[in-house]
Amino acid sequence: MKKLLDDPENAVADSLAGFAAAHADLVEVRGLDGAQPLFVTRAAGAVPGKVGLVSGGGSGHEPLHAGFVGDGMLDAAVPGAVFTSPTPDQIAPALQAADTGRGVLAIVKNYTGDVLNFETAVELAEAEDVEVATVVVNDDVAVEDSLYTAGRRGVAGTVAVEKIAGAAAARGDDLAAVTAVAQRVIDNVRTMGVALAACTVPHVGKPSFDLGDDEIEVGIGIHGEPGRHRVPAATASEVTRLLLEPVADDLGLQAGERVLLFVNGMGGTPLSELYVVYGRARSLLEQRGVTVARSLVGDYVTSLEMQGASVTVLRLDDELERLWDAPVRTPALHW
Amino acid sequence: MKKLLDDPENAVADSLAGFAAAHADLVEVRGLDGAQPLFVTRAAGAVPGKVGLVSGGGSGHEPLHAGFVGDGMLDAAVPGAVFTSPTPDQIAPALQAADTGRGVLAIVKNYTGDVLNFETAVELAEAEDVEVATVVVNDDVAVEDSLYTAGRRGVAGTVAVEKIAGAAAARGDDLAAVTAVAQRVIDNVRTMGVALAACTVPHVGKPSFDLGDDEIEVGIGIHGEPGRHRVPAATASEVTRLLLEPVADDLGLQAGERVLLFVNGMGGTPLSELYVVYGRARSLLEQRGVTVARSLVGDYVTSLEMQGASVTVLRLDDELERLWDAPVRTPALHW
Amino acid sequence: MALDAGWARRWVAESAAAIAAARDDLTELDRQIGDGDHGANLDRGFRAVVAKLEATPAPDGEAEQVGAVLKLVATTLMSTVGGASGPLYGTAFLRASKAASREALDVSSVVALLEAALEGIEARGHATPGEKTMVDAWQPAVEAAAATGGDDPVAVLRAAADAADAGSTATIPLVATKGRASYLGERSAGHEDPGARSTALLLRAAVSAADADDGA
Amino acid sequence: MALDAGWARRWVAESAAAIAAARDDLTELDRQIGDGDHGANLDRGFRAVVAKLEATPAPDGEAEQVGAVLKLVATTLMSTVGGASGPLYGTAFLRASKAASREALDVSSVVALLEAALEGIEARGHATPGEKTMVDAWQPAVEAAAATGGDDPVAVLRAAADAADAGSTATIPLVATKGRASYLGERSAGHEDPGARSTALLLRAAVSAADADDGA
Ligand SMILES: Nc1ncnc2c1ncn2[C@@H]1O[C@H](COP(=O)(O)OP(=O)(O)O)[C@@H](O)[C@H]1O
Ligand SMILES: Nc1ncnc2c1ncn2[C@@H]1O[C@H](COP(=O)(O)OP(=O)(O)O)[C@@H](O)[C@H]1O
Ligand SMILES: [Mg+2]
Ligand SMILES: [Mg+2]
Ligand SMILES: [Mg+2]
Ligand SMILES: [Mg+2]
Repeated sequence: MKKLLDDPENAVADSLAGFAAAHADLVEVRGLDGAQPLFVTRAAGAVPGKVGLVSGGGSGHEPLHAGFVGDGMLDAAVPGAVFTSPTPDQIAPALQAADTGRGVLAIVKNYTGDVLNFETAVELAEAEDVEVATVVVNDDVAVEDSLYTAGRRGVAGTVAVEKIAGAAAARGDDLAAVTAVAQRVIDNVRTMGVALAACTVPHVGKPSFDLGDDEIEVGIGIHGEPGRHRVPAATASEVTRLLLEPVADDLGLQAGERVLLFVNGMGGTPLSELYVVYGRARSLLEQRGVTVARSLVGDYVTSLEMQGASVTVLRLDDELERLWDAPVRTPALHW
Repeated sequence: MKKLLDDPENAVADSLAGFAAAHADLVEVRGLDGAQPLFVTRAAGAVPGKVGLVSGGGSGHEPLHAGFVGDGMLDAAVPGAVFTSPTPDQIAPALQAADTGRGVLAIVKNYTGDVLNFETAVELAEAEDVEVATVVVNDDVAVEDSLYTAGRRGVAGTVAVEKIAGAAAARGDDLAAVTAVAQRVIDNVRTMGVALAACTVPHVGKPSFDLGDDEIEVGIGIHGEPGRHRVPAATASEVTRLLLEPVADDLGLQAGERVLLFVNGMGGTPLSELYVVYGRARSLLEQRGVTVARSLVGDYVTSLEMQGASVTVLRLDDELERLWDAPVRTPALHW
Repeated sequence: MALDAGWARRWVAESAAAIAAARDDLTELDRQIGDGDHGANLDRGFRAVVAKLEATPAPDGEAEQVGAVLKLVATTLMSTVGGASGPLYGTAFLRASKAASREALDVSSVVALLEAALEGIEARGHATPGEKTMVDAWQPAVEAAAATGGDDPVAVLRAAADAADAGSTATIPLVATKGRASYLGERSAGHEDPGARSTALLLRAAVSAADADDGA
Repeated sequence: MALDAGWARRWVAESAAAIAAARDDLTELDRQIGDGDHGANLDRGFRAVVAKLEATPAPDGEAEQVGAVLKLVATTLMSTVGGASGPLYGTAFLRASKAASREALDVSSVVALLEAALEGIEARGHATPGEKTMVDAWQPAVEAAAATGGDDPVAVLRAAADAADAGSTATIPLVATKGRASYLGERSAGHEDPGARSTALLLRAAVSAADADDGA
């Protein structure tokens, strides 16, 4: 394992210290000294009169979530250890910091760990009179959703939830309305991912799974988990079809609909390849009579240096489109 | 070699097709059909009365250069094959397309191939009455600059040249003034890079150099060239020192000066690690009494999926700082 | 030997040592069907618990309750482990601490402690036996403990540890329907659940802590 | 046999075949001390030249000039190869085409063609012999050609090809001071220059093209 790190056990704090210094105009990282719980807020603090937005989860998915703290998006982000959800004693103060009296929406990715730790934190924050609503993002169609399992995972679609809910909060929506729009995004967003090579967690030191020279892993999550099935390496066109079709089918996309198409890199794949996948996915959507009205291409929800990509489709309506277009000013998303 | 590509020989065109579709609001890609020479312009065309800005070079460095076409930066970008400079018959029409009568600045990275092909193209464009000035970026301190060699390479510092010259052109400077400010950036910017693992050119199919499990290559360029020397793998702090010290020394940085610190990922390194390097480099600068006034962290000048990073320092003055801060609206840089 | 607060403190020390020793094995199990962090998560947690206990000496003069030690374990795990296992073990120890608010445990209070832990995990994780989780180690442990009888609380612990061990091994053929391993569907079969294995280690440490006292 | 336009067209075909066959070897040489694209660059270029020539048949009625073929080679290489070698070979063939504006080459015009090519490369690349570039193949080729004498232009070509071959091999110990390999400094020694090698292949193809005619 070769990484640009000092002590692997301190990787998260070291990285956040650099992040804080590089983006001091936008964000503030609290608790870097280890004396207080670690979380990230806006440099200017919570916005009075605005519903607060907090997300969080394991580290290793940068720029998610800390990179999305700022105007038009999150008020606070809570980073756990690499691929490990943060603890309630980090989350609860972040919820409190984001509250200016109009309540806070917690955006949680659907993992047992994240759900349980946020649950506990919400109880703690409510005990301090913070009103908290929670939405659980579960966009990964690689995982079967059933009452008898942990349900689908939350992956790249999280960016759309955070962006759009952030815009709703910024325009002054109340907690119920922000929650409703976040849930509407969740109901209309689906993702599927593929890995060409696994990633290595710093304090583990070896790849999260082993993949042959001519195999790829389809239906991976963002924690270096192995996927649903392993297939022979294939062309971008073939791989994109394996990702896009289940996403579009699960959404039940109809001709005439408008969507956001988001091709996300897992960290170790060149941007040029993401554009190839984007082009292929767009063609497949157009063949279905679906219009790609908005696009995002890049590394936004990563899995350390994993080589691979995911394809996310969000069904748009006029309001979601407007909220997506609304200004945003964060370290990782800016328009 | 596993890549998200169809035919490796078509990788550049396939990727640009996706890029064009994803950013149709900002850019237009000409010649994708192969019938005309391939280059990228602004969607709205050249800006009347503004000095044109054109850059180009081998592909494989995305988002450089095409990702920097747009308001406040380039008017056109000319992509060659992967790691191979474009040809004069691509460059010349791009120079013409960028001209609205006030002349064009060509920003060339210092490689024999780029220099020679641009030279020829400039002759061709001048024959069509386009006034062209050329600057050659050569920020890589890994390479000794001497009258008797090809001189230093142009690497990540190119982003600063394109951004700042772009802002000067946008505010209405004439060709001589835009050229002068571009040259001032070149004179004050230095870079050094490291690779932890090599990259694989699609149509070659094997890594550009071979590196042991516990070696890193210091002083690499951005074309998968081997570096100046190979050292045992080391911590981020140690590696950052190997990169930052020669950069700062070569610039002759003095206590009290202000700089832009730019940590650039080579494509396969997680953002979280770039922030660790950024934090370390910043400390080293601060120890010298140098103030980091502006920052950029991310993958901007890549080498396919190479694992590694480079550290760039630009000495700032009030004008360069203002030009850096000026609005920019391109696929890859936006503020 | 008495299962008193001293035992509880030794239990923590033995647990921390066992987890540290098994860190890589647990990680490897989690790498197979999860995200490869279970060893690191628990190791971080139990090192924190040891530090916390060292900084919190037994109260002067009055006897320390077993539950007081377990409560410290619970809150420290909850705030340092993260992941799924953090809140689950945290809740387990929290409920256990309530069942153990006494100076020493007899047979029935050992059974009650284990039952409370299991109930806590099931409540928090909405898990039932057979889903390839730590419940599949805790549940047979509780059953074996309840069936032991006699008046030796250490024998009860030993029966529980043996049963947890067997229960963990028995997770191998199961298909996971809870936790991260459930994402793998059928591919989760053929691997032991890391949380079940760590449960077996913790209960074994409880026995060693009692035996260590015995030998002393 | 005459070194006429037919020969020049066969030279192109033989060159394209030789480059295609050596593509991986050239790439490997460039991978060692450059950026690993020299084989692909030239292969792309010569495939384009072949296509271009096929699309441009010899003029009806009047005899085609050698220079006309070489000019097509020059402009096509210039617009398809890219990199350093594109403009360099492009300029070489452009200058050579001017020196060969006749229907068939005699000894002195073969020497003039080679000299013009070398001068073009030196002018464009600001390179001199000993810098570990293609100049180190062209320069001995020109010298050998000039020294051949006699009245057989093919013998002149053969002497040039032999010298280019030896010149290319002689680049191995050199430290590069021009082109991409110069970035490696001392580490460039011990490897053959890819552009020198491709030069040797192209001159060898010129001989084969003449021999092929001979045999026919
Ligand atoms: N819903 C659940 N109920 C009970 N135990 C669970 C549940 N989900 C996960 N677990 C246990 O947690 C273990 C994984 O813990 P850990 O790796 O630390 O957390 P994470 O899965 O968040 O990475 C699993 O092996 C399993 O025993
Ligand atoms: N300044 C120069 N003068 C003469 N030949 C040069 C010069 N620079 C490079 N070359 C030749 O070009 C060859 C490399 O060509 P190629 O790999 O196609 O281009 P690039 O170096 O741009 O990738 C070198 O092996 C060398 O022979
Ligand atoms: Mg985890
Ligand atoms: Mg090249
Ligand atoms: Mg885990
Ligand atoms: Mg080359």
